[in-house]
This record gives sequence, structure tokens and C-alpha cells, in this order.
Amino acid sequence: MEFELKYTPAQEAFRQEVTAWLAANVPDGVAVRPRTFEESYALYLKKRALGRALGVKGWLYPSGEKEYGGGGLGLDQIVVLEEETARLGLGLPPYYDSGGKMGAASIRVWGTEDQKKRFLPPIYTGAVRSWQLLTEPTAGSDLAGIKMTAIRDGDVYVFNGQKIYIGSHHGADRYWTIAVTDPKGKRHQNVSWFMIDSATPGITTQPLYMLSAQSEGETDEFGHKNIIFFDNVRVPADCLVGGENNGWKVASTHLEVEHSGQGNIRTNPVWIALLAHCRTQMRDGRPIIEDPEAREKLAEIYSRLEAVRLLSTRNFWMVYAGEKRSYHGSQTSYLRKTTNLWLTKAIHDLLGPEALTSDALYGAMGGIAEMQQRRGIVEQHPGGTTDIQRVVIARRLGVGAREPQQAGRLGEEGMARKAAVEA
Amino acid sequence: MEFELKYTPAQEAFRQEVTAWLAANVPDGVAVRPRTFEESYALYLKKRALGRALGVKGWLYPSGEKEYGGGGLGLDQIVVLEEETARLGLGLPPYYDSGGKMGAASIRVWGTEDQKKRFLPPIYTGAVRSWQLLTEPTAGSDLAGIKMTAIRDGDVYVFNGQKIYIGSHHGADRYWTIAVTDPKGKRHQNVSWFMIDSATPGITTQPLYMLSAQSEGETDEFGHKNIIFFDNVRVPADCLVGGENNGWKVASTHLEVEHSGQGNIRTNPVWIALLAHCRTQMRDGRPIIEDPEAREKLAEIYSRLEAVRLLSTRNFWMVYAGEKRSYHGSQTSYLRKTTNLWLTKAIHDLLGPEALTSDALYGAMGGIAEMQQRRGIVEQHPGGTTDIQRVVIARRLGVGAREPQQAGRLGEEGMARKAAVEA
Amino acid sequence: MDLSLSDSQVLIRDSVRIFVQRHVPRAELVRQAGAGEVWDPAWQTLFAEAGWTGALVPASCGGLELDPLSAALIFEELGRGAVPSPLLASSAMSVGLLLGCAESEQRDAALTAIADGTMILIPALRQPASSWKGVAATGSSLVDGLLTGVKVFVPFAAAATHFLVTVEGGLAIVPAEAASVRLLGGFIQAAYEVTFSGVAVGALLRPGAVSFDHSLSVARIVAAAYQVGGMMEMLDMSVAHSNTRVQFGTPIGRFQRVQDHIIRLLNAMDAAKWAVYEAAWAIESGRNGVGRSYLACSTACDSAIEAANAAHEVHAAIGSDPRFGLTLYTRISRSMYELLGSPGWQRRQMADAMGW
Amino acid sequence: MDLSLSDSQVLIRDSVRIFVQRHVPRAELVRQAGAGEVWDPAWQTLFAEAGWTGALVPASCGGLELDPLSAALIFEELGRGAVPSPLLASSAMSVGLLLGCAESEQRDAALTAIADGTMILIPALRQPASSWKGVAATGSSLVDGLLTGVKVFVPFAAAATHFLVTVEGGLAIVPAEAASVRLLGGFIQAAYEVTFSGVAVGALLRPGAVSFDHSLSVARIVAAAYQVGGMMEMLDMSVAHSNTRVQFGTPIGRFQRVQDHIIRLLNAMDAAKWAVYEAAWAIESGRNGVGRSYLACSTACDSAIEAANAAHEVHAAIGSDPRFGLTLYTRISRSMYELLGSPGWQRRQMADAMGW
Repeated sequence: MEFELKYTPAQEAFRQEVTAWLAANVPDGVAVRPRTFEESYALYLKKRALGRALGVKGWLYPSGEKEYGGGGLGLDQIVVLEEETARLGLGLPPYYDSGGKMGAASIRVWGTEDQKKRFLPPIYTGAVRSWQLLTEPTAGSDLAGIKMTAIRDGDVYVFNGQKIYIGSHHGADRYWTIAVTDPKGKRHQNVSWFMIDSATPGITTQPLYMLSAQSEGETDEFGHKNIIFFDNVRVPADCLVGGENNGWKVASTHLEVEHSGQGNIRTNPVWIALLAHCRTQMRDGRPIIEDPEAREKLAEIYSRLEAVRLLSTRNFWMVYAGEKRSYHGSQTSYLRKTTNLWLTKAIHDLLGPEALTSDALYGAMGGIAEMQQRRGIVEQHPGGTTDIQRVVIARRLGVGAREPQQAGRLGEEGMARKAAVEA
Repeated sequence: MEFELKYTPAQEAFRQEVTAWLAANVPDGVAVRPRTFEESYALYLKKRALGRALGVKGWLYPSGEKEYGGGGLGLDQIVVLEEETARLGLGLPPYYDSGGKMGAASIRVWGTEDQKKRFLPPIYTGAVRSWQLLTEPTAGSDLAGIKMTAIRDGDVYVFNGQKIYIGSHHGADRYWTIAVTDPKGKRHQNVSWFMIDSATPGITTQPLYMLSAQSEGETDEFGHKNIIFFDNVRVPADCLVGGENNGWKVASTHLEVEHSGQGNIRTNPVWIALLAHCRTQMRDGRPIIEDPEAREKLAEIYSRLEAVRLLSTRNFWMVYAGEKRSYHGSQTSYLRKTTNLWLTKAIHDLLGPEALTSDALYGAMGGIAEMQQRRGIVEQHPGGTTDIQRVVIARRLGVGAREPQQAGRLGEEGMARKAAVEA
Repeated sequence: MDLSLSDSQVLIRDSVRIFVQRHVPRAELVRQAGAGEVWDPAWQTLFAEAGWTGALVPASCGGLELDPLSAALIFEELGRGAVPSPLLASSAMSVGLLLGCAESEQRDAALTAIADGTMILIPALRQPASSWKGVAATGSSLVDGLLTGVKVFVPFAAAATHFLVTVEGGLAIVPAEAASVRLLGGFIQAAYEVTFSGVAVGALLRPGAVSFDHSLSVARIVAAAYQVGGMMEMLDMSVAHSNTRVQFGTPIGRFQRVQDHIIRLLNAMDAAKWAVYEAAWAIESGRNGVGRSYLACSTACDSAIEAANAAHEVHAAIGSDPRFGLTLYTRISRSMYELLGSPGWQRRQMADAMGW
Repeated sequence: MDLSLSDSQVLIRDSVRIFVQRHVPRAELVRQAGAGEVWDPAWQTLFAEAGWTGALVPASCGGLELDPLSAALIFEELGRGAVPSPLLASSAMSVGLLLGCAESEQRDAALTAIADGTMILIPALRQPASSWKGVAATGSSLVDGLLTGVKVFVPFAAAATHFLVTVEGGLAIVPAEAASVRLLGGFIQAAYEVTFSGVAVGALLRPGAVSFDHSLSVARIVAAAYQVGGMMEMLDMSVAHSNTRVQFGTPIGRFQRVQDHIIRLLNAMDAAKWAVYEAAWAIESGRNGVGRSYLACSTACDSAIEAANAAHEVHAAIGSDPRFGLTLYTRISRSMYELLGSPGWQRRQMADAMGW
């Protein structure tokens, strides 16, 4: 076994190209935590501009096919790109477009040629930002229980209903969603998947401030989620992807992407900040890390975070190597969520009330500790609650005398494409 | 609130009588842990003899009606009796007859006058020892799924089937059990409850050695469970208690007793031994308790055990005061079981490998630690697994939009009598 | 043995419950939290009228001189309502510390003023960049009789009329005007930095026969009771949600995983509740109440976090929507976790108090 | 990055798996445990023939000189089969300690004898009434060059041809005949008291460049791998049982509580497994293998207990019936928990090794 990525000369050459381009194009302060809503918005605009510049290079969605505006790059290059952007505190796409990432995955698997040509290039080039609209007030874990309808009327579908816990701040250009197209149809066979222009008349948005406002990986205190209302919204019929009443299968593609994550090989940034804090901050007249009790707690925290990191690395490799996964994605998601919640108390025990405040003077880890206290709670639920992740794990393991399930049920072609998308 | 039992002059007078009698009648060595099977058997015989002597006084089943051989005593006196026997490391009945205790509860609620006259006096006077025969190889948590049949044939029922994880060592005189009396009947409405003479022809017994051999509160390493086979066993029809096909309701009486326990106000003897061990045993040249790390672990252990003790005390009081219980019994059972399992690792961490051996020289706490390591595992399951206890708690709480259940569903009369039995 | 409440205890509990229902609706707390308001000063008048400000003050100083359990029930109900107020800090922590001091006119005057509601005395104890090692470790040095220094994580400091500060030789009561206070932002509730710059402290309150940490025994119990009340409410919310929220065609309470979250919450709550009740009885009846108060408070602190986490699992996304109200309790579970020392520190104190 | 096994690693793993299937059926282990037999000496011959006794011995001394991961896979398969043997103590712990000594003829002779199976060298380290503070803390004093003293919890001491003992100045190899051994009864598996009464120890093996605790890095990894193998088997048993055991008319694996026990087991196993694999790679590639070996071993020790507990929940009563076989693994999970120091101690060592 080899746990580190090794690089070919070709990769190192590509790295040179990437670092040079990034040095020239990434604006200052793009990894800084904003302190006001205005700063947050300015930062968002910076990132959008950077995203478009990356899009021109084909580096925003490097795995996307060139003909649709993607980079057409192989895994070798994608890995280098991800590493170099991560080094700058960014990511690909630069954090603001997880909706585009997942939506594009579904479109690549299920879209017609025409739809790929219409929908993918704006995403791949950074022209648009997309949100996923899945949860409804009465349909959270039970996604198939959605009530929003999309009734065919000639060349359009007419949408009525609402979606909740959507997106973040600063808006989006595209929404993709599932809606009931056959109100009398059977569960799982009555919904369809749509890509919608967010400017379509009849759509209204209402902000929803959660305990943790951040989303999409942002360390941004000033964000929010949204409730989105559809009131006789007329969406062209050619925005339906994957066939009428086939939406559940289409959704299984992006749900797999969302539930499983793609694995990663990064060290938890909270850990990095925590260790640095304990090394540099004094308590009772000595660096925290010299306190035996603190040291022990740190070692315990590290051990648990390492389990998450190692299983993420395993997943990363499985995707990288094209290994078939089963429970692995949900296992890591479950462990990550439960470990992060456990971590809130562990850090609180280790650092005391300094972990609870974002105060510039007293807030531990520059406020990251305080943020983790809230996010550790809030992030239990999006993208599949811990309870739902366990449903998936049990099914994939074949517990309960059911046939063990493979990840995603996409079929071979879908699996291969998905792997490519996720890599 | 008052957390201690206070005693009236009448109680203190009764205590005098009890202690005097016990001093005169309890043989030496009755609370000693046997080291061989022979010692175990000798001890058992001692306890049986003591039980019969207590029976003559009406003190073996002090709450039982006098007309059936019980003591006819009130709670005030029963509490004193329990305290004084507990002080000697005994209990009422002296540990060997939990089957009699539970079976008698059902007979008191469901038996005819004739049955009470036949079945209760031998139990109350210590003449017989009884075992409960409930679990079958394919019916553990799902007790209603039993397969043993008892088919009416004239004046007898003919039993065929087997029961597993039964009783302990040294045999029993009576078995009580449930069996299917209507093989075509609906679940829960097809079983009946019987009191059976263990000497009935066709019954054979096979010992079953578990990881932890002890049962019925004994600190006895040489015991075992049993498998009991019924091969055309003919049982007189007047041994059926509570009516044909009414066995599930009858069972609910003793299951309530078993699941809930009766609460108690004793300090966990493992804790007492652990604290004494840490105070007296040296490690690294000082008493264990002077090691700050050990001290911290002890405090953590104490905190968790105190939660169990406090909820047991609450249950004791609820029975004592005739308060209606709902989830309380199963909650305490669940907490006790899960805490004891947690305790295995906590003690292991605190004491090291000394907790794993019964060696006379190195075994911690005179071997009690080693025994707790095994029993903490084994005792998760008898009398309702932790999973089943949680089923009961949820139902009693009314979780899941079900009507909250009261304990036992016995009706007022049954509840009152049960309370008397359990007190 | 009798684990029921006395009639007067039921009466007190019910009166607080009615107060909370009438004056502190959850919607108002949600609004306040959203608006960044810390508490409503109008409540203080009502607390004083009801006598709760003097719940633990001796009758000789105009207080109700309640037994610890009765006082705990007041705080249990306030906790159930998630009512934010300086009552715990002033009328339990400071009163406890004052009662631990040697008798003096100054002491009795302060107790009287707390009881009648004219004084809100907030203990300002915690030192920056220091772990909590007990009240005695928080003493500030005086230079020429003047107090200079910073205290942090001081609860409800903005509500104070006075601060109670440990200095060499005893406790000082400092008028709030002589200090500057600053709210600390973030998840923590109503925690402040308090800065003293050359404040003349005057006569000190001298220590009494027991340590200040012992004097806080009742404060630990009522603080724990406040958390127990919060857990009771979270349990009710969770059971209700599990019965009304339908997913996959069935109330979610039918799913064992959801049941198990609720059972965790129930067990955490009951463990803390009975530890509190027994500790209150232990103090009242003179049975190592100090050790049991540490047990009760550390159990409640651990339990409250467990309970809040479990409640969030039951509620999923809506639980993290501050408008729903659950986060009021979540925030308290975190904010009070170390108010009287971390649970680990408290357990160490317990071991000592138990005489191990 | 490549997390797959090499062809030769697959070959080794499969050969051990076949050995276990052929020679160590579970029924036989159940019988042995029931009869109080500790291990089957005949296996030693087979281990030596296969070269596993010299898995970690340099080729220059006749060993296979396997990389740590290959060695770990041998132990993983033995652990999966719950095979009791002195292999871990002799061919991993003692070999590690020997390799940590300065080179000498005596050292190489011992390594050669271990590899060819003629020597079973058991480290006798643990002192009575002492906590584990690392190998260096286990040294016995010599009086006039003679070793007198008692070691406890020595694994598989009855299988030893020699004991390895720390004394002032280095390690001593003592013939087993010179000591008396006594099996410690109870739940612990194959643990002995070893008594030395005035044994002449001869020439010592001198310490090498690193501490003895560092020398045990590979031993920690293979010990952890043995536990991982056990967890793999417990997972398979639990999944199988959840699918075949029917209660309430349905396989119990349909109940979320049963699923959750299995998921706990799975997570405990995978956390340990990947910590072991990465630690093996870290040693092989020179990346703080010491720190990572502590991480792997402490994780595996904690995980094994968690996994066994979860497996017992799945199996309920039948799991506690020793004839069923699960208790073989339960017992190992306990017996190996502190074999190389408690998980807590190991984590402290890890923190040091990580350079925090």
C-alpha cells in the first residue's frame, strides 16, 4: 500500500502551470473570513469572478467533457488542481457551487444531448451558480414524500409548492429540483427531475436564518438558508431531465454523490487550528499543550479525527482506483457527522468557554472553535441525517436478509461516469 | 423529599425480633463465594434450609397472604426484613427462587382459589424452588413466538417442545411456563400459562454453560443454565392458570415484575468493593486512590452508578408509595444493563489486567472484578434485552403517536396486588 | 422515605410555571435572541415582587429562606422556560458566597438589597487565560487598595448593579458603574468581559468557616435544576415532534432510531433530576451536601449537552432553525456547561468532598 | 496512492487463511477453551515450516524479513480465526525488542532460533502492583548477577523455551527451565505469573539507538492487526446472525437497533483496520511509524471491545454460550487490551512521538 499521492513528471509540470496561473489570477483575501455581510458579498463576487476565469481554462470543472465547457482532464491532473487550490484555501469549484456539481452529475448521466449542450456549459464555465431544491417542510429524510407538483400544460410544466433549507446567501441562477408530475402515481414513480431558471416568474424566496448560517463550506457567518415558493411557475417541458416520472432514479445519482461525498485526503482544518491554538496559547502561565490533561484530550481528539480522515482517504482511493463502493460513502458521512458533534464537547472540555465565543480577544482559534460548536450540531442533518446514513449503510451491508446494495444503483455506465464526475 | 427510610418504634421493635432470629438461624458462611461445585451445592442446601426456616416464620414471602403460607406483613415490616437480610449478604427469598417470586405474582393475580391453595403454600414456605421456562431457541425477545405446544387431551395437556437458558444449577421442583394451546390461534391469543411439577415424566434437562455461569444473584462460578425438553409430557389440566389461551395476559404480570425489577435502595456492591480495593491496594508504591488519574476514573464511575442507584431508589419509592409507573422499570433496567457493560471497560481502564483474573494473588477485588467483566456482558440479555427495554420505554412514553402505556396493563386490582408482591 | 413534593413546593413550582407561561412566551425569547437582546429587565421587578430574588436569603434579611429543593424548583421552571436572567448569578451564586462570609453589617445589607431586588450582585470571578480551579483561584491583587484587572465570561454582567470580586483577604462588592462591561459575541449566552481600572474596593467581606467553593453548594444545585428544567422541556418537545412529524408515511416516533434519541434524552434528564433532588435533600438534612452538589451539577452539565444533542437528532433541520425555539435550550446547555467549573473539575472536587 | 494489497501480500494472507480453515476449526477452539487448554503446540511446527515464526526476522538470520503490512496480514488472519499462540509474543514483541538491541552474536542467534522455530522467546515484562509505564519501567535489579523476581500477565508463558527480561543495562534471555510459571485463572487468556529465583542471566543484550518502546512499533501494529481480524469475523458473524435469526416474524437485521449494533461494529473495525494499514505503510516508508503505531494499537484495543460488545448485542443470549464461538473473540478483546500498554498510555506516547 501507498498512502501518499506520487506524482509523475507530467503531473509536476502541470503543477507548475497551475501554480503559476493561480498566483497570477487568485485575488488576495479570497480565503479570509468575512466580518460583515458586505464583506461576505464582496468575497462572493471575487469567487464568482475567479470561478469564471477558471472556467475559461476548463479548470472549474476539470473532469467535465471539453465539448460542454469542462476541462476534459484526467484524474492525474485533477488531483494536482485540487491540491493546489486547496493550498490556497479554495476548492473546485470554488465552494460556491455544490449545486452545480451535483446537478451536473445527474445531467451527464440522464440528460439528452440537447440538454447537456444547454445546461452543462453555463455550469462548467462558471456562468451560473445552481442550487438543489429537494427538502420540503413535510419531506426531509423522506424525500419521496414531496408534495410540490409540476403538472404538464402543453409545452410547459406548472409548478406549485415550496422547498425549504435551500442554498445560501447571495442567490443562484439555476435551481434543480424534483416535483410530483403524476399526483395519482405510485411513490417513487410519480416524480420528475427539472433544471429551472431561477428568474422564472412566480418563484419567490424568503431567507431562513439557521443556528449555523454557513453553507457550502464557507466560513461565513452572515449567510442563511432559504424557503423558495413556487406559485404557478411555468417551466418549459424541455427542462425535464431523464424522462417524466423517472425523477427518483435521476435523484439517486446526485443523492449518491451527496451522501457519499467523494472522499478526500485533507487533514481536518479544525484539527490544524486546534493544535496550533494549543501550541501557541498560554493558560495558567504555560502553553496549553504542556498541560497533561489537555495533551490527553488532544490525543483522544486526534485519534477520532484520524479515523474519519483514514476512511475518507479510503473512499478517495476507491473512487480514484475505480473500486466499487457499497456502504463506504455513508459510513464516512455518518462518522464525520457524529465525530463532529462529539468534537463540540471535546473541544469545549479542552478549551473551556473560550470555545463558545467569537470574541476577537477571547474566542479560541480565531473564532473557528465557536463556529464548530454550532456547525457540529447543524451539520448533522443536511445531505442525509445520521439516521438516514445508517439506513443506507445497513442496506448496503445486506443486513436484514436483503440483497446487499451497491452504491447508487446507476448501472455500469452510470457508475463509471459518476466516478469520473466525482474524482 | 426524604431519601432515607425512617423507622417507627414498631419497626425498630420488629427489627430487634428479626436480627435476633437471624443471628440464631442464619448459618455461617452463607454469603461466602464457593470455590468448587461441591461447595456451591453445600451452600445451596444451606440456603434451602434457611429458606424453609424463614418460611415457617412467614418471612420467606413476607408480603404473601397468611392463608397461603405468606407472612401477611405490611411494607413497613417487609422493608426491615429486606434490610436485615441484605446486611447478611442474603435477600428475600434467599436468592435461589426468583422463579417462585415471579410465578407467585402471576398466580396471585390470575389463579383460582383452588390454585392459590395448591401452588402458593409450597412456594411461600420454601418447600419448593421454581424456575420460569420462557425462552425457546427461536423465541427470545419475541416471546409470543414460542413453539412449544400443550394440546388438551381429556384431563391433561400434552407438552412437546423445548425451553432454553433456563434456571441455574442444583435443579428445581416446579416449572412454570407458557405453551401454545391453540396452534391455529392468533398470536398473543393462542398461548396458556401453566404451573408444572418438574418430576413429571417426559421432562429432561441438559446443562448449558454460559460465559457467566451465575444466576439469581449468586456469586457462584460453578453454575449453569439449562435446556429443558418436553416429550409428550402430560400435565393435569388444573395446572393451567388464568384460562386457556389467556397466557399472554398472565405472562404480562410476571414480565412486568421481571422487566421493571422492584427498585432498590442498595449501593452497588461492585462499587463498594472497587472503592475499598482502590483505598487499600498499592500500585506504583502508593494506594491506587492517591493516583490522580485513578481518582478521576473513580469519580466518573461513581457518577454513572449513582444515576442507576437514584433511579432504582425512585422506583422503590414509587412501588412503596403506590405511585403508577410507566417507563420507569424498563428505564432502570436499561440503564443498569448498559451501565454495567460500560463499567467493564471503566474498571479495566482503572485497574488494568488485574480486573481480568480471578487469581487469588492478582485478581482485583477478590475476583469480583473478573466476575463483573463477564457478567457485564452476559446480563445484557436475560429478562428483556436492552433493545427490548427500549421498545417498552418508547411505548410507555407514548412515542410514535401511540397511546402512552401504563406499566403492566394489569388493571387496578392487579396493580395493587403486584405492588404488594414487589414491595 | 418520601420522594414527593410538599404542598408548598408544588405551590412555588406552579407559581413560577404560571409566571413563565404568562410573561415569557417562547416567541418572545426567540424574538429577543434574534434581536441580540440578552434579557428583559422588567422581569427583575416581578422576580422581586414574588420574592424569588430572596429565595435563598435568610428571613432576617428579608428573604424567603427557602429550603434548597424549593429554590431548585424555581430554577427548574425558569430553565424549562429558558428564561434568561441574572437571578442565578445574583440570587444563588452571590448569595451563596455572601452566606459563606463571616457575618457583618455589609453582608446583611447586601443580602437584604438582593432580596428586595434593589441590588443585582454579579460574581465576576473568571480570570483570562486561566482554567477554572475554584473560587479561591480567582482572587485579584489590590494595589494601594485599588482593584485593577479583567474578568471574563461573567454572566449577565450588563444587568449588574454591583459586582462581587474575590481579592486577597476576602470578597469585595464593587458598584457596576466603576467597571466597564463588554458582551462577548457568539454561541455563548450573556457572557461579558468586565474591566476594573483602579477601583477603590473599601471594606472587604471576610471568609467564613468553609471555603467559597463549599458556599456555592446550593448555587450548584439550583444551576443544575435550571438545566433539568430545560431537559424536561426538550423531552416534551421531542416526544411531541416524534408524534406529529410524519415521514415515510408514519410518525417518526415509530422508528427505533428516533425512539433511541428520545430515550437518551430521557435518561440524561432523569439522572440529573434525581441527583439534584437528592443533593437538595442532602444539604437540608446535613449529609455531605457539598459532595452531592458537585455530583448533581456535573451530571446536569453533561446531561444537558447530551439531551440537547439528542433533541436535535429528533428534530433534524427544523431544530436548527432558531425560530423553532429548540436552540434556546441548546445554547443554554453550552453556556452553563462550565459556569461553576467544568464537570471534570467538579467530579474531582466531589471525590475530595466524599473523603475518598 | 494505492491502497490495494500487492500480489505477494494477497498470497501470504490467503495462505494463513487456508491454514486456519484447515487446522484451527472453531469447534476445536471451543473444545480447547472448554477443556482449559491454552493452545496447541503442534501449530508451532506448522508456523515455523511456513516461515511465520521468522516473519519479522531479517533474512540474514533466516527470517522472511517481511514488510510490516505483510506481517500484519498474517496476524489479521490468525486473529480472524481467534488462533491462540505465542507467535505474537515471541515473533513480534521479542523480535522487535531484539532488533532494538545493539547487534551481537547472541542477538542474531536468538533471532535465528526464533525464525527456525526452535526458540519461543516470551517477553516477561509486567511488574506486580505496577501500572504499565513502558518497557524501560519493567527492569528488574540483579543481585550478584542473579535475577530474582516475579513478572505477571506474561502471555503464553507456558509455551516459552526462553524468557526475555529487562534488567539494568539491557535485556536478558533466560531459559524457561530456570523459571516457574503459573496460569492466572479467569477471563484473561493465556496469562501467567513467571517467577525467577536467583537465575544467572549471563551476558546482556545492550540497548540500541532507540528506546525499547520504539522497538515495539511493528509489534503494536501486528497486535492491532490480530484484533482487526477478530473484528472482521465478529462482523461476519453478526451480519449472518441478523439475517438468519427471526424474531417477531422478521429477520432481526430489519430492526434499526440491531442494525445500529452492527454499524457500531463496522465503524470500530474500519477505524482500526485503516489505522493499522497506514501505520504499516508509515513504518515502511519512514514517516513517524512510531506515533502511528501507537495510534493503530490504541484504536484497535478500544475498537475490539466496542466491536465485541456490539456483537453480543446482536447475538443476545446465544452469544454468551461459549459453544457458539463468539466468546473466543470477546475474551481476546479483553485479554489484549493492555498487552502493550493501555490505550490511554499509548495515546500519551503517541502525542510525544508526534512531536506535539
